[in-house]
Amino acid sequence: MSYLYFPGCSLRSTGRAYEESILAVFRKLQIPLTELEDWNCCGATAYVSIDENRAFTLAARNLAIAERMQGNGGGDLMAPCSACYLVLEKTQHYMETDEGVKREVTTALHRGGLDYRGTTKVRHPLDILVNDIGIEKIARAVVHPMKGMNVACYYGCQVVRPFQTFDHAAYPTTMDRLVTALGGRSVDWPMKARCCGGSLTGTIQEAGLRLNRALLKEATARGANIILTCCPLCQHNLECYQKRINRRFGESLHMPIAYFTQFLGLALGIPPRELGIQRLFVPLPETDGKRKEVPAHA
Amino acid sequence: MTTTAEQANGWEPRIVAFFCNWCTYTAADLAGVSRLRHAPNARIIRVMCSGRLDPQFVLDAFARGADGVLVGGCHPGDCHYMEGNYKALRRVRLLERMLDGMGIHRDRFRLEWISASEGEKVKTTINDMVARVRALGPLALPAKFADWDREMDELEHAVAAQTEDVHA
Amino acid sequence: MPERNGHDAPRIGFYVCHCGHNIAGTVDVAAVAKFAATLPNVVVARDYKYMCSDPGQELITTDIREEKLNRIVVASCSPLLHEHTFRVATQKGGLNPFFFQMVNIRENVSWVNDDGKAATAKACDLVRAAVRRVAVHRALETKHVRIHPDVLIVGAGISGIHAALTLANAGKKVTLVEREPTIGGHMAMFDKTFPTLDCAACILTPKMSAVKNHPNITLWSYSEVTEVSGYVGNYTVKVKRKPRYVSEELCVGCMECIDACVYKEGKTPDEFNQGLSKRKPVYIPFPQATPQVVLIDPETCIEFKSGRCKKTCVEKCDRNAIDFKQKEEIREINVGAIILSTGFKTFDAKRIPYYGYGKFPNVYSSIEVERLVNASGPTSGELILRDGRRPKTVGIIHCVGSRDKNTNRWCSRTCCMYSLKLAHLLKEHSHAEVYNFYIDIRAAGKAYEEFYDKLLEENIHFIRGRVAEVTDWCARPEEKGKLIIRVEDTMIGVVRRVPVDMVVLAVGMEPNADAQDVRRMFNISCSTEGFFLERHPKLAPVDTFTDGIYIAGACQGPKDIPDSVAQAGAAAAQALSLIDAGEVELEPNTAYVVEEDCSGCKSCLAICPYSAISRDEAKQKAVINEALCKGCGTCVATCPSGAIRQNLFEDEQIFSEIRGLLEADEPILTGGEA
Amino acid sequence: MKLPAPPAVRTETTNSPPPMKTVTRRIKFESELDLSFGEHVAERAYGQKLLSCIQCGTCSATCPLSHYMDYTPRKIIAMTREGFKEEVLNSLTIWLCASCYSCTVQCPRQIHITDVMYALKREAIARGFYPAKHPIPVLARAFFNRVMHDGRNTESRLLITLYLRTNPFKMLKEAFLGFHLFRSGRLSLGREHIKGIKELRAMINGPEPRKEAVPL
Repeated sequence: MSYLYFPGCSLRSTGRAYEESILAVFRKLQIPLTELEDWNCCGATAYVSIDENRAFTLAARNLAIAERMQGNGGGDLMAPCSACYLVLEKTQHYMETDEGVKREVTTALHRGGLDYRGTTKVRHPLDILVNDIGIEKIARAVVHPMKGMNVACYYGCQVVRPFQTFDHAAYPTTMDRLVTALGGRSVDWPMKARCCGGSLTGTIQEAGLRLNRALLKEATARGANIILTCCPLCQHNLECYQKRINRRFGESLHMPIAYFTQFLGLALGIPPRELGIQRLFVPLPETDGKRKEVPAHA
Repeated sequence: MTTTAEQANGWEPRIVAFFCNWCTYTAADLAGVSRLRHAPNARIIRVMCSGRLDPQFVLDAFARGADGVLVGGCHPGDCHYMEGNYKALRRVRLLERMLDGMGIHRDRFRLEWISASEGEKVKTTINDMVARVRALGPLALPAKFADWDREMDELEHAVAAQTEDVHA
Repeated sequence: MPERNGHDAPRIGFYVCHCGHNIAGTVDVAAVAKFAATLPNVVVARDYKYMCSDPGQELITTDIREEKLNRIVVASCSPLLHEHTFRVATQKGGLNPFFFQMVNIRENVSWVNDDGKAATAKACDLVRAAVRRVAVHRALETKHVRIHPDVLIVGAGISGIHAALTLANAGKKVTLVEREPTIGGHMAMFDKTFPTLDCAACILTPKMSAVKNHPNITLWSYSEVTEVSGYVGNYTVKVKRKPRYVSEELCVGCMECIDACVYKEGKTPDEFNQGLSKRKPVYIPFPQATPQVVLIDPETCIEFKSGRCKKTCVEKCDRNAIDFKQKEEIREINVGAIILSTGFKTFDAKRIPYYGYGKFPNVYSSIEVERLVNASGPTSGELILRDGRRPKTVGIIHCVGSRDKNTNRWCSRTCCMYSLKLAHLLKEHSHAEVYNFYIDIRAAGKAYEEFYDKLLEENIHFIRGRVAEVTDWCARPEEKGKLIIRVEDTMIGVVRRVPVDMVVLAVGMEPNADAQDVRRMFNISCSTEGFFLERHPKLAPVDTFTDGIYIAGACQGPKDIPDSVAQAGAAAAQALSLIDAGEVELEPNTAYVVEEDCSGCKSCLAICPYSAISRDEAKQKAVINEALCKGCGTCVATCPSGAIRQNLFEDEQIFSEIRGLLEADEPILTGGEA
Repeated sequence: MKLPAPPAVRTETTNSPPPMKTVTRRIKFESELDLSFGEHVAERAYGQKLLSCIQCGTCSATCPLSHYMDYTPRKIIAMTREGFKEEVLNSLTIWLCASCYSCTVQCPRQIHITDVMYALKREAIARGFYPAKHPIPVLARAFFNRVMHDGRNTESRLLITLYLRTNPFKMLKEAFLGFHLFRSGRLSLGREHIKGIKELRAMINGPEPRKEAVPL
C-alpha cells in the first residue's frame, strides 16, 4: 500500500500543521507517500468563477501526472485539502460524463505534452486511513488513548460532497468512528457537514463570521471540548476568527480546533512538535493521563 | 476521431440487431414510448429468444454488408424461456473467437443483456456501438468478397495460362 | 371462404400507417409507400392515416379480394401492440393470418429519431426486409389449448380480496394465498380512509370474513408460492404452507392461550403495530385477523428455544389446537389463470438521514401514525408520543422517498391525500397545530379536492416547500426541546424554522423487496421502478406479457384503495373472460423436426428447458412434443444438421430479413449520431 | 451594468423589514426577458438539468447562506429558467454562494445547483455585472494571475492583493491575525514555483486566446 500525495497550496502555508501531521502519521503507520511530481494548483473555487474548462485543465494536469507516476508504481492520489479533493474529483467526474469537457481538457493537456486516460483515483486521507488501513490496525497502534477528549468531528462541506462515495453527504461518520477507536468520545452534533463559509470570511465577512459562530456555539453547547477538522480552510476559519466572533457578537468562545491527523498523531504517541501542535492558537484540552504541550502564544 | 474518406462520402455504419421478443425488443419499444432519441443506424430483427440466434445469422449479416451486429437478450436468470440466453452466451463466446480469426474487430459484434424496463440502455448501447463502429470505419465485406473473387479469377487465369504454356 | 394457401407466386399488399402525426411527422410515409411499390412482388402500396382503424383494416380485406393479394405487410407500430389486429384483418380477407408481416416504424423509427431523412431511410430498409420475409411465409394453423377453470390469487390485501370475491361470486374456484398470518394487507392497519373518513375496519372486515366463509375460496394464509410452471390455461403452482404451530382447523381464536403464555408481557416488537407495541411468542396480529387463528413465533417461544417451557398455552387450550410438531407443507394446485396482487412496501425513512427518522424518537413514519391514531392501535387511539408527551405542534413532511431522484423518482400518488387525512385526525385527536410541508398537493380524485378544501378551512397550515432538515439544533431559546423543521416557504420566499413536537414523514410506496424474485417466478417483467409491468400502460393495464397472468393493486404501481379495487375488478374480469372462453389460441411458433435431415445426434435433447424433445429410438430421430414446446427456438439454432425448424421464425425467413435490410444498392444515407 | 454599492450584510433581516416608504410599480413584460437565458446557463452548467426544477425549495432551506441572499437559490433557478437575466446577474446570491454543495447533494432533481451558480458567476464577470471593488471577482482574477505566474498560489500574497484592490483599510484589521499566523509559521511570504510552468501556460492559454464566456 502506497500513495501519491498532493499537498496543494494551503498545506504549504496556513495548513502547514496539517501537512506536518499527515506526514508524521503516515510515517508512523509505515505507509509510504510520494509527493506528486511538480504538482500545480488544483484550480479551486475562485478560479472556477472565471473559466471552468481551464480550471479542469489545471486539475487534470495533476491527474495526468499521477497517472504517469502510477504506471511507475505509485498508488491512489491523496488530496488532504477538501477544496483540492473536490476539484480533482469533480474534474474526474466531468471528464467521465461530459464529452465536451473531456475533449477540451484532453486537447489542452496535449498542448503541454501530457495525456490522461482517466485512471487516477482521488482519495482523502480520512478515507484512506479508515477504509484502507483500517480502524482496527490504527486502534492497535494507539499508545495514548485520548480519554477526556469530547470531540465534535467537523467534516466541513466539500470533502463529503457531491462526488465522493466513502461517506454520507449530510451525516458522515468516518471521523467519528476513528475518534472513538482512539479513545476519544465523539459528540453527536447536527452541524458536522455544515459549511464554514469558506472564503466568505475574507469577502463578505459578516456572513462568514455568523456561520462560524453557529458551528462553534453548537459544538460548545453539545459538550465538545475540541473540534477536529479535515480541511485547512475550515481549521483556519474556525480557529482564527474566534476572537473576532467574540467581539462582534459578545460571545465567549474558546474552542481548540485541530486537524484530525494531529489528534491521531498524539494518540499514536508522536511528539506534539512533529505534529505542528505548537502552531495552534487555542490550546488542546488535557487528556486524562497526560498534559499536552501548550503553544506559547495562545 | 479522424474523418475517413468513407465518412466524407456519407458512409454510415449499418448495424443489424437481433433482439429477443420479451426483454430487449420490449425495451426498444419502451425507448420509443419514452422518446429516447438514438442513432438511426441499427435495424432490429425480432426473434423470440436470444437462444434462437444462429451464428450463421451473424456471419450472414456481416457477409451481406453489416458493419456491426448487436444481440440483445434478457439478463441472466430472467430469460422468458428459462435459459435461452445462457445458450446464446455460449454460442456468442465461440463466435467471437471465430470472428477474431476472421479479422473482424470485437467492437463490431456485441451481446448485451437488456431487460424490458431498460429503454435507456437500448439507447446508450446503440449509440455506443454506432460510435465504436464508426471509429473502425466500414467493414465492407461484400466489396472484399468481390475483390477476393477477382483475385481468385485472376489467379485461375494465370494458372490456366501457365498450364497452357506448359502444354504448348 | 377457404383460405388461400399462398403457393401461388407472391402478390404482396403493402400499407404504411401515418398514426396521425406519430409516424408521418417524422417519416415521409408517402415516400415509403412509393419505395415499397418498387420492391419485387409488391402489387399494392398505400399509406393511410390510421391502419388499425376499421377503414384501415377494410383497406386490407378489400385489396386481398380485389387485387388477389396473398401476402400482407403493414408498417406501423410495434407488433406487440397490433400484430394480432392485422392478422385478423388478413384472415378476414380470406388469407391464412400468418401471411402477414409487421414493420415497426413507430417505436423503432419515428419516436426515436428527429431527422426525417434518416428515419425514412431506416423505415425503407425495414420495409424491404419485411417484404422479403413475407414472400417466404407459410400457412400455419393456430393451436388451441383448454383452460383450467380455477384461479390463483397471490396476495390478500384489498386488491386480492376484491378479485377473489368477484371471481368466487361468478362461480369460479379461487385459491387465495397470503404470506402474512392474516389477510387484509396495509388497509387493515389504517384507521380512517380518505376522503370520506369512514373507518377502514368497518369497510374491510366484512370483506375479509366473506373471503373466509365463501365456499368457492380456499384461503391459504401464512403461505407462499414457491414454484410456477406451465403456460396460459394450464399452470401448476407449488405453495409452501408455513407452520403456525396451531391447527387452523381446531383453533377458534379465543386467545386464551395468549393470556396463558408464560410471558406476562410481550417482548417482541409487534409487526402489525409497526413496532409501537410488544407481542408475546403466541399471538394474533390484530383482533379481527382473518383467519381467526393464533400462531407461535418459534424465534421467541421458550418451548422452541429450550424445550423446557411449562407450556401453559397448551394446558389452557381445550381444543388441543397447539401442535409444536407442525411441519411446513408443500401443496400443488392446477389453475388456468393467476392474479398477482402482492402489494407494496412503504419507503424506509432511514434512507433520508436528514429527516432524523430512527434518531429522534418523535419522528414517525406515516404508517406508524396510522397505528397510533387507530382506536385498536397500541395507544388505543390516544396520541401519546414515544417519550410519553402529547404533541402541541405536528409537522407532516410530504414526499419522503417520492419525487426524489436520490431515492425514488416517482410520485407515490397516495401521500398527499393520506397526509391530509392524518392532519385532520391528528388535529382532531390532539388539537395540535398541524403543519403540512408539501411540494404540490395532488388531490386528483373524486371528492379529493373538496377534502383539501375542508382541511384548509380547518386552519391546518400548508407550507409549500420541501423540508431540507429536521434537527434538534436550536438557534433560539424557545426552540429548545423541539424538533426544528427547516424549510423554504416558497410562496413567501423566505426560509422558515418551524419548531414542532412531532414529525410525521409521509413515506412513499415502493415495490416489495422481493418483487424481482416474484416476477422471475411468474415469468413477468418489472418496470424501471421495480413495479410489475403491465402489457400496455393504457390498453392492457392489468395484463402482463405472460398470457394468463394478471396484476392488480399497488404491485403494479402506487395506488389508493379505490384504484386498487377497480383494478382488482378488472383483473378478475380479464381472468373470467379467459376461463369462460374454455380454450385459448396459442402462437404457432413451435419447433418441428424434418425427419430426413435429422442425424439423431441428440444435441437438441439436453438444450430444451421444457424437455419437449425426445428421441424415437426405433427411428433414431428427434421428436418434438408440440404441446410442451414454447417456441424459443434454441434447439433450432443448436441443431448441427439444420433438421429442426421453427414456425414463424424459419431460417429462410430470417435470412430473407437480413438480406432485405442490407441489400441497398446505395450506401444508406442517414443523418449522423442522434 | 454596475451594482450601486459593495455588499453590506444587514443583520436580523427577518425581524426588521424595511419600512415601506414609496409605492413601487412592479410588473414584468415578456419583452424585457431573455427567453434563451435558461438554456444558455443550463448548457454551461453541464447539461439541461436545471430545466427540470420543480421549485421545491430544498436548496434554499439547506443553504447555510440563503438568509443573506436577495433571492433564494430556488428563485434564482426560476428566474434563470424564465429569462430574468438582469436580475439574476445583478443578484448578490451568486456571490454569497460558498460552494458547499449542500443543495447539490440534496436536490431531488439532482440539479448541480453549485455549478449553476458558477456558471452565473462566470456570466456576470464576462458581462461586467458586478461592482468594481466587489471582492470575489477580484479574488478570482488575482487567483488566476497568481497561478498563471507560478503554477501555485501563495495565499498570503493573494489576500494582500485582494485587500489592496478592494478595501485597503481592511488590511489593518487583518494585520493582527496575519501577525499571529506569521509567528506560528502558518503564513509564508515566499513564493512557490513549478518547473513545468511553460507547459502549463500552453495548456491553459491554448493556441488561440479563449473567450471567457460566450456573450449571448
